[in-house]
Amino acid sequence: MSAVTDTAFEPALSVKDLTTVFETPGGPVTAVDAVSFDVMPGEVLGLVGESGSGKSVTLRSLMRLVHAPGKVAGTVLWQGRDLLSMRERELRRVRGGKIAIIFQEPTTALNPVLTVRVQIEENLRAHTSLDGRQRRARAIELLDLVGIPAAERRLGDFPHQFSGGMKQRVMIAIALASNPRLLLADEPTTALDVTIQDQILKLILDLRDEFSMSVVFVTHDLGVVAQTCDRMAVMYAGRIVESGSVTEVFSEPHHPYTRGLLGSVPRGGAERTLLTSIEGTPPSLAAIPAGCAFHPRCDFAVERCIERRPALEAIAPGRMVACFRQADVAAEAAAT
Amino acid sequence: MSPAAQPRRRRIRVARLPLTFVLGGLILGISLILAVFPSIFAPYDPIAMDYNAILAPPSLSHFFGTDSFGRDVFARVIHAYTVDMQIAIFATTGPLIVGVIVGALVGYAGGLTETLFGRVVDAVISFPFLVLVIAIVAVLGPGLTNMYIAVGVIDWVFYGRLVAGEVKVQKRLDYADAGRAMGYTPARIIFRHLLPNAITPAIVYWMTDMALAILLGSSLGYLGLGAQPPAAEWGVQIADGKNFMSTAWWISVFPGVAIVVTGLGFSLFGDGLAELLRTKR
Amino acid sequence: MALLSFIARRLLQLIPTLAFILVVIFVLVRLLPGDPASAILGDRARDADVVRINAELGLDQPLPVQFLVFVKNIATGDFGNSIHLKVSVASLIADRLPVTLMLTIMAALIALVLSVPLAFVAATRRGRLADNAIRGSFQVGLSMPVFYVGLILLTVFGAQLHWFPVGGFGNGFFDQLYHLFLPALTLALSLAAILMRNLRAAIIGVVDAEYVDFARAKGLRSRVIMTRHVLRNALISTINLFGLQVGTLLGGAVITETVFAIPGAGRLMIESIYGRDYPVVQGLTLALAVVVSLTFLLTDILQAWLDPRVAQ
Amino acid sequence: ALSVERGGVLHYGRYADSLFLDPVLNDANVDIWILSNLYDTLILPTDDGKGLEPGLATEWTVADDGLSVDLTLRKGAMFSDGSPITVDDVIWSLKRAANPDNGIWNFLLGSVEDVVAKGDDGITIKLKHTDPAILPALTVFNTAIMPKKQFEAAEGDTDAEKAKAFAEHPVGSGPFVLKSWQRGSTMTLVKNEHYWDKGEDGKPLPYLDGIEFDLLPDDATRILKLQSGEIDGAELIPYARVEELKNAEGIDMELFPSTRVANVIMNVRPQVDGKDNPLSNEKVRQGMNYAANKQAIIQIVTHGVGTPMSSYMSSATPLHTGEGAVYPYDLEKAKALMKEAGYEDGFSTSILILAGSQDEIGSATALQQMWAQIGIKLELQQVDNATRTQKYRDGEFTMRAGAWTDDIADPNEITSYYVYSPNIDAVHSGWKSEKADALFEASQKEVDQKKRAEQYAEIQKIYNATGPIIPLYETPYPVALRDKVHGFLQIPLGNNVFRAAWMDKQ
Amino acid sequence: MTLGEKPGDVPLLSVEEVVKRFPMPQSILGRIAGRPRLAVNALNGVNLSVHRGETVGIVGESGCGKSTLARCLVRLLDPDDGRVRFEGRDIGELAGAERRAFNRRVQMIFQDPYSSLNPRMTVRQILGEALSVHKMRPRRHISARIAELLDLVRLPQDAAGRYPHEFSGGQRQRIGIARALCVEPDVLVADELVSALDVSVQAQVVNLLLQLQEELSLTVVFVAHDLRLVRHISHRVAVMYLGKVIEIGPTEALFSAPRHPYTKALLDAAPELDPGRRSRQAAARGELPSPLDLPQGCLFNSRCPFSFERCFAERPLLGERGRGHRAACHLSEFGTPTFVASVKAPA
Ligand SMILES: Nc1ncnc2c1ncn2[C@@H]1O[C@H](COP(=O)(O)OP(=O)(O)OP(=O)(O)O)[C@@H](O)[C@H]1O
Ligand SMILES: Nc1ncnc2c1ncn2[C@@H]1O[C@H](COP(=O)(O)OP(=O)(O)OP(=O)(O)O)[C@@H](O)[C@H]1O
Ligand SMILES: [Mg+2]
Ligand SMILES: [Mg+2]
Repeated sequence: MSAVTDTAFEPALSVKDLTTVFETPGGPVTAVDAVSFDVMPGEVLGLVGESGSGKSVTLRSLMRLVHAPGKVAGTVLWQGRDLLSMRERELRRVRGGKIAIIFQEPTTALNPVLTVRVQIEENLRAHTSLDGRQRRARAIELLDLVGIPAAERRLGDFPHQFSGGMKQRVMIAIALASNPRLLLADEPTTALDVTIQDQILKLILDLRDEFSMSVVFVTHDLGVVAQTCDRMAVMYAGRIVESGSVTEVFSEPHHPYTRGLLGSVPRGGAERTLLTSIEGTPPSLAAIPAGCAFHPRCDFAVERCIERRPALEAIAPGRMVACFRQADVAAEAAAT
Repeated sequence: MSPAAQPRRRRIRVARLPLTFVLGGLILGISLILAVFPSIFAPYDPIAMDYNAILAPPSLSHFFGTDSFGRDVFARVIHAYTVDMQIAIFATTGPLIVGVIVGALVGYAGGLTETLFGRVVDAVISFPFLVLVIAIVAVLGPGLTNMYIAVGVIDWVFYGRLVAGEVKVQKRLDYADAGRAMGYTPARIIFRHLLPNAITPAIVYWMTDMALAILLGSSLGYLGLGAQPPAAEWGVQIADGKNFMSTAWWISVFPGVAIVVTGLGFSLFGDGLAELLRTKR
Repeated sequence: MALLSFIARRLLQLIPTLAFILVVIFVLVRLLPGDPASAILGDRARDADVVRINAELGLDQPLPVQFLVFVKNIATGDFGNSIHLKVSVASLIADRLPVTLMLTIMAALIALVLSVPLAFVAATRRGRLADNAIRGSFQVGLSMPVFYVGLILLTVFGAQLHWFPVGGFGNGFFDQLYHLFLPALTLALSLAAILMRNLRAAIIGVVDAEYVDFARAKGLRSRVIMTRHVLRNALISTINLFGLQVGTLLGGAVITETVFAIPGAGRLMIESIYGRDYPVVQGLTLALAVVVSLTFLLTDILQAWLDPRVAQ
Repeated sequence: ALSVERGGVLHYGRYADSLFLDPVLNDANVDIWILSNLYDTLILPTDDGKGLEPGLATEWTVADDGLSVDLTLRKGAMFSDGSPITVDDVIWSLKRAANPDNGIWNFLLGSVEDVVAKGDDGITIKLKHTDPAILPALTVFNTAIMPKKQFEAAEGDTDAEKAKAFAEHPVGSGPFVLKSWQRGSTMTLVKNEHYWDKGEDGKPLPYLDGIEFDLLPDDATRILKLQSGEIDGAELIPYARVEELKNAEGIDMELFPSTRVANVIMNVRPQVDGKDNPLSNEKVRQGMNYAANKQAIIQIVTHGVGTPMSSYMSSATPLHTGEGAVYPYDLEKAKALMKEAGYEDGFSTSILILAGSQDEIGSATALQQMWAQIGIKLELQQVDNATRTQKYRDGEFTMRAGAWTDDIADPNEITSYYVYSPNIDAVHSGWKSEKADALFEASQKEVDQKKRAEQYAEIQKIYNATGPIIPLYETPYPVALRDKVHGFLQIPLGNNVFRAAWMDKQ
Repeated sequence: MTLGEKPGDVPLLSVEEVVKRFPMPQSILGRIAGRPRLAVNALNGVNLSVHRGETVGIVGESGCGKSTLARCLVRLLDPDDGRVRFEGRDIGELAGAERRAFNRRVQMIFQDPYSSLNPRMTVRQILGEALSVHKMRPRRHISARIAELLDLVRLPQDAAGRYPHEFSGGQRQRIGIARALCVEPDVLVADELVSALDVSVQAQVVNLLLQLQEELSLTVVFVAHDLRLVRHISHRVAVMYLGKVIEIGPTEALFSAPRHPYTKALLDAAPELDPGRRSRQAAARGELPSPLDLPQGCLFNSRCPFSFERCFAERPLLGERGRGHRAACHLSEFGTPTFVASVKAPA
């Protein structure tokens, strides 16, 4: 980057070589393997991949929320400072204040024994100098904002008194409490019905616009990515295998895995025909195949893929792929 | 189709077993061996009195000294393994079996049966445990068999409660419904499907319970209601040594150590077992 | 509101429980071999004396009649008179039960004070030296017979160091607290071990919960996370266990009270069983059962308060 | 010599609480051993428990025909509330004690026909027949003198109810008065300001300001409390600790002579539980007696504190005869006797022992070992007291451990229980000797002391040779006191006498 | 290849006015006070028929009663009212051998691959048990049959000796399918068969189901909330809302021209795979009302943007809207309602 500082081009968050390893009795498990990406201000970055591909661990690693046997390496630059090496006290200020996270399961992510009010206000207490009355007012405002009817009355309710969709809204309200600059959303709609999912997605986008937050959106639903994200990164076995703008990746996948993923989803018009599935199952992270991790399931795999692991390389501005045969893949995709 | 990528875990290798399990198992294994073959390890007859060696301190001829009857404390501690392991096992196995069966049936049936069972449990646990045991032993007369009966009358509800709760949880899982949809009989579903998945907490509690049984045995021994003399039993030995704590500490300290070590064994083994039996999903 | 109806429901459930206990204990005491007269007179009893005394006590009536009389008296709040001590059972209970309650409450408090912080330390240092040391020493506490622990404490802290009186029950509230400390500690050890074990496991279970991560992600101080989020949730199951252990604790008081010479209900109970003092055994059992049941209720309420899902 | 010091409260550790402080209606040692501190009797036992001393009566004479006793009451004697002791009180008290409907001790006064006044400071006890034990009977707690008026003013309709109320706040003429009583914990006595007797210093007894009885049921705790100085005396020290406490600094380990004997009682009925009973065979019983090494038992159980018994009664009981152990240990003789009886290979039998009683467990365990030598397999059955009583009352036992302490300075009490079969079948053993029964009946009326001694010698000979017991040992009362305590006495009959106890001031 | 509902054609499985309530636990006090007992109205008069060889998809939001219906179909639940008929027989009346035969012929596959298999039984035990209880094969042929079944669901042979936790989710669902198939049923009721699986694995299992259905000529009731999936494999689709079928019809017709505003909202809410077609307007407002307290009139009236007076007064019947296409909506009663126009064209 040049010395000229144009905030618009300065990433809000810059992740470099993020690697997370779990020491398990069965040997080390590399859940996140040298993952790098940038998030621009106001941008929604989608992180897709199958279950176990390391999406959640990536998000948790950013916030240093990885549990005991896990070790995180790399750098996570936030406003020029590395979150991973920051002192605990400073990190506390960033967490919940500047960067907020929401989880997939609102039922497990909200403390079942505390009222919604306590759970919102403890965030405010930690990051703002509001007094008790102001905190309460802000809490009501937040619940209003995420579309909970009769917010004032529901402040004293416990999580189990809300429906799934409402709980998810509460969690978003908590995350937004201190006006974060970056929202990390870990599959926030997977547990919800489509109509509710629709509402929540739109809510997040509205909030993004309103507060010009950046969002990292983890999901395994390609439809959701298509509807909400600006850019996307596809993960497989702990690594990013392809990234780029959503439109480009959807229209012209360069990695066979991305291509397979897109093919697995039924589209209208070809009812009761066989889907183009990816055969086999995702590898266990404790036993990642040598070479390209995807090669045992890949129709394009050649000798090279078994021997070496392809690096994530730029193929066009803002477009990266980790595949030796990306050109062939793209060509064939265009053909069908 | 490729086979599952996960490594297979067919044979259980010792290195993979939880450390607590191995340690606890080792202690209990040795205890069991001592319990079954005490005479091999004990240098003396545990009830033989030597009037010439009363209250002898520990020495080469009497490792743990002798008691007020001139009996070898080491031999008695070893022979007490027979009695105390028997207490541990006999006092708890009956309740385990009854409690598990009743609990499984109650948990599966639910409804009124469960409510009734709940009342029985409430009533039984509303009695101060030791008092009730003492009362029952007083009715039946002292001795180990009656102690087992007394404990059993009360103890089974704890297992029943545990298992009923767990069966209730398991009953709601899909595999139970799969069995019912298959047309399996309730008996098959309860005992073949639900119980193996519901029994772990009961088994783990069993381990704790065995340790508690030894303790209860010693409390009853103190009151003269447990193991009958001259049989060696740790609790009785400790009670015997009570009057000699300042002059002949060895009478009570060594059986005390045996109780603690055995209790530790049960506790470790229970923890390890819990880990080992944890259902993998 | 939900809590109130919950409490009312639990109180209603108490009635069949107590009725059941009443029947069981009535039958049980009458199954005891021997009768009050032989218990009183011992070796020297002549047949005529035995018959005379049993008739005086109404024990020559058929059992059902005795039971009806007993139930009728209980219903009118009359527990009868002690056969041995010749005073009313109600006054005996009023005398002795508070002592035992004081002892067990103190023991429960000591157990909590010991187990909660140490469970915390153990859980957060899982597998490390502190954890193993704590678990090991609690295990020793759990494995030692009560009378043995009691005597050791008495010898060391009473007779040798003179920090505490050697047994007995003082005069005045604070003096009594002082006297009760060692026995309460003795009684507390096994409960503390059981609670510690359970709480440690619960904390370990809760620490990994997603809502704790979420709390962390809010940027809260770890002290707040530990108390507000972890401990509160972990305590829910421990409190349930605690309620279940009250009966055991009261039972344990029998031996503690003997060793420490405390004039409590536990010792009275044993003496009355041995003395075939039917009215005392019956009245005391009922009183103890009420205490235990109320404790269950209390722990249930506490649990419902800690965990709003329970009362639903 | 030491001069007495007055004042102070003596803390005394007891193993069990009293139950009922009525001299007539009580039934346990926990009451009767301390009653004399509260209630005075007409005659007092001497310190050795055998003789008589003036109490509330200063003089007494037995009529020549032996059919009445005249007693002169002490002048100016008062109850603890300051009211005078009248002839009326005495007559009423004695009649209450002799009433066959009252309590279990009335048999001691079984010979009393009537009690009448003799002038205004004396009474005459009229007897149905001559009774050599009538004077000792007047030393026994149940003949204590109580204030009639106060008793009758007590709440309640019947004598039993009044007794209950009265016993909560008893008024007597003993050296102490009950001040407060927390059942199961402490009993506090204070000095009776109106006590008649004078101390060494010429001032009224007692020396102490009061006594506090602390209830300490656990032996070890009781001793610990004594060692820590929190109490000044502790009763019933386990024999195992006697030696240790003898050597302990600051503690006087007292062994007061007693009438306590320990034995094993056998059921000698021909059949028990429908099976033939080997114990019905005299030879078997003798064999078992020879095979029991009493010296060893004394070592093991009493740690050398006890002594072998030379008769079924204690050597401290008047008219006791015999020397050396009744059956000295002789295994060969035992085997021979067993063979003679046809039990060469022995048999299996059982013994009831009191649950938790270290002494009985000890004796039984030792006997088990000893009798194994003659082929007898002994099973130990621990039971609680009520169960045991029930069992032997029903004859459902083969052997049981037993013990005895006299309450009266006369051999008639133990003999009536152990020997005289019409009473309770010779301690429920089923043993019966017509000759012994006849001798006992005669002795109960025999006023000639020498003749009576002969009768008793004969009874003991018969009983010791063929009786249903294995005499084990006699033991003193082991009481440990702080060494600042003086003048405390437990007499052979068990009474704890605090009348002349005093303590050094620090 | 749509199978219509021809009159006179006896359906293999039919549901008639089925009602199912789950009473809420009630306190003793409440009972004494005589308070009415609350109940979850899980099914409120469901009608549905399934013909031999067809696949009927059932969609709807969480809690609308899909699983309850599925359970009624295999008699895991007994309806409070109405009937389920199998080959014309009321299955509630079957007993003994007939009931066992029914259990064999109508099989269920469950949603959760983790809880639907007994974790303490190996695959061989799971399959072997079903085979021997239903006496499908003599004992000695059981191993061979298990091998066949594993082949059928494309699992390796050595899978037989393993425990469920040793398999991935997709493999577990295959085991579930094998268990259902081992008794050679006529009908498979699949409740959210692939919802818990990853997309790539989902496709594998869906393919397997399609193939098996062809090979074994199975009748399938496919319950799911994923519209794309239901559309892909069903001949006919029923849409459920609050315990009622509110629209049912041949897949094509239903997806291209929904006759109920709820169906339309569902279709709109499902995210499109096309990044170019984004809308910022939420498709439906509000959430499912509580099944404890059903709305008066049309069940959807609280969320429907088109509701008018009648919708609050009268509950619409499931009326004919075209060949085999029925909907319960007052609006669509006469002709095509206006909202249909805005439906997205198939991608
Ligand atoms: N504490 C841990 N110990 C060992 N391995 C772990 C641990 N936590 C996560 N992993 C491993 O890290 C891998 C990545 O997990 P992660 O939760 O990030 O997947 P994901 O992409 O979020 O999947 P999903 O879509 O199911 O949420 C998993 O394979 C998991 O086994
Ligand atoms: N056993 C039961 N007891 C009480 N209520 C029940 C029970 N089973 C289902 N319900 C309730 O019945 C309603 C319908 O449930 P059902 O499981 O059929 O819905 P579903 O459409 O399958 O939802 P999902 O998509 O979440 O599986 C729900 O409100 C549910 O809470
Ligand atoms: Mg995840
Ligand atoms: Mg469902």
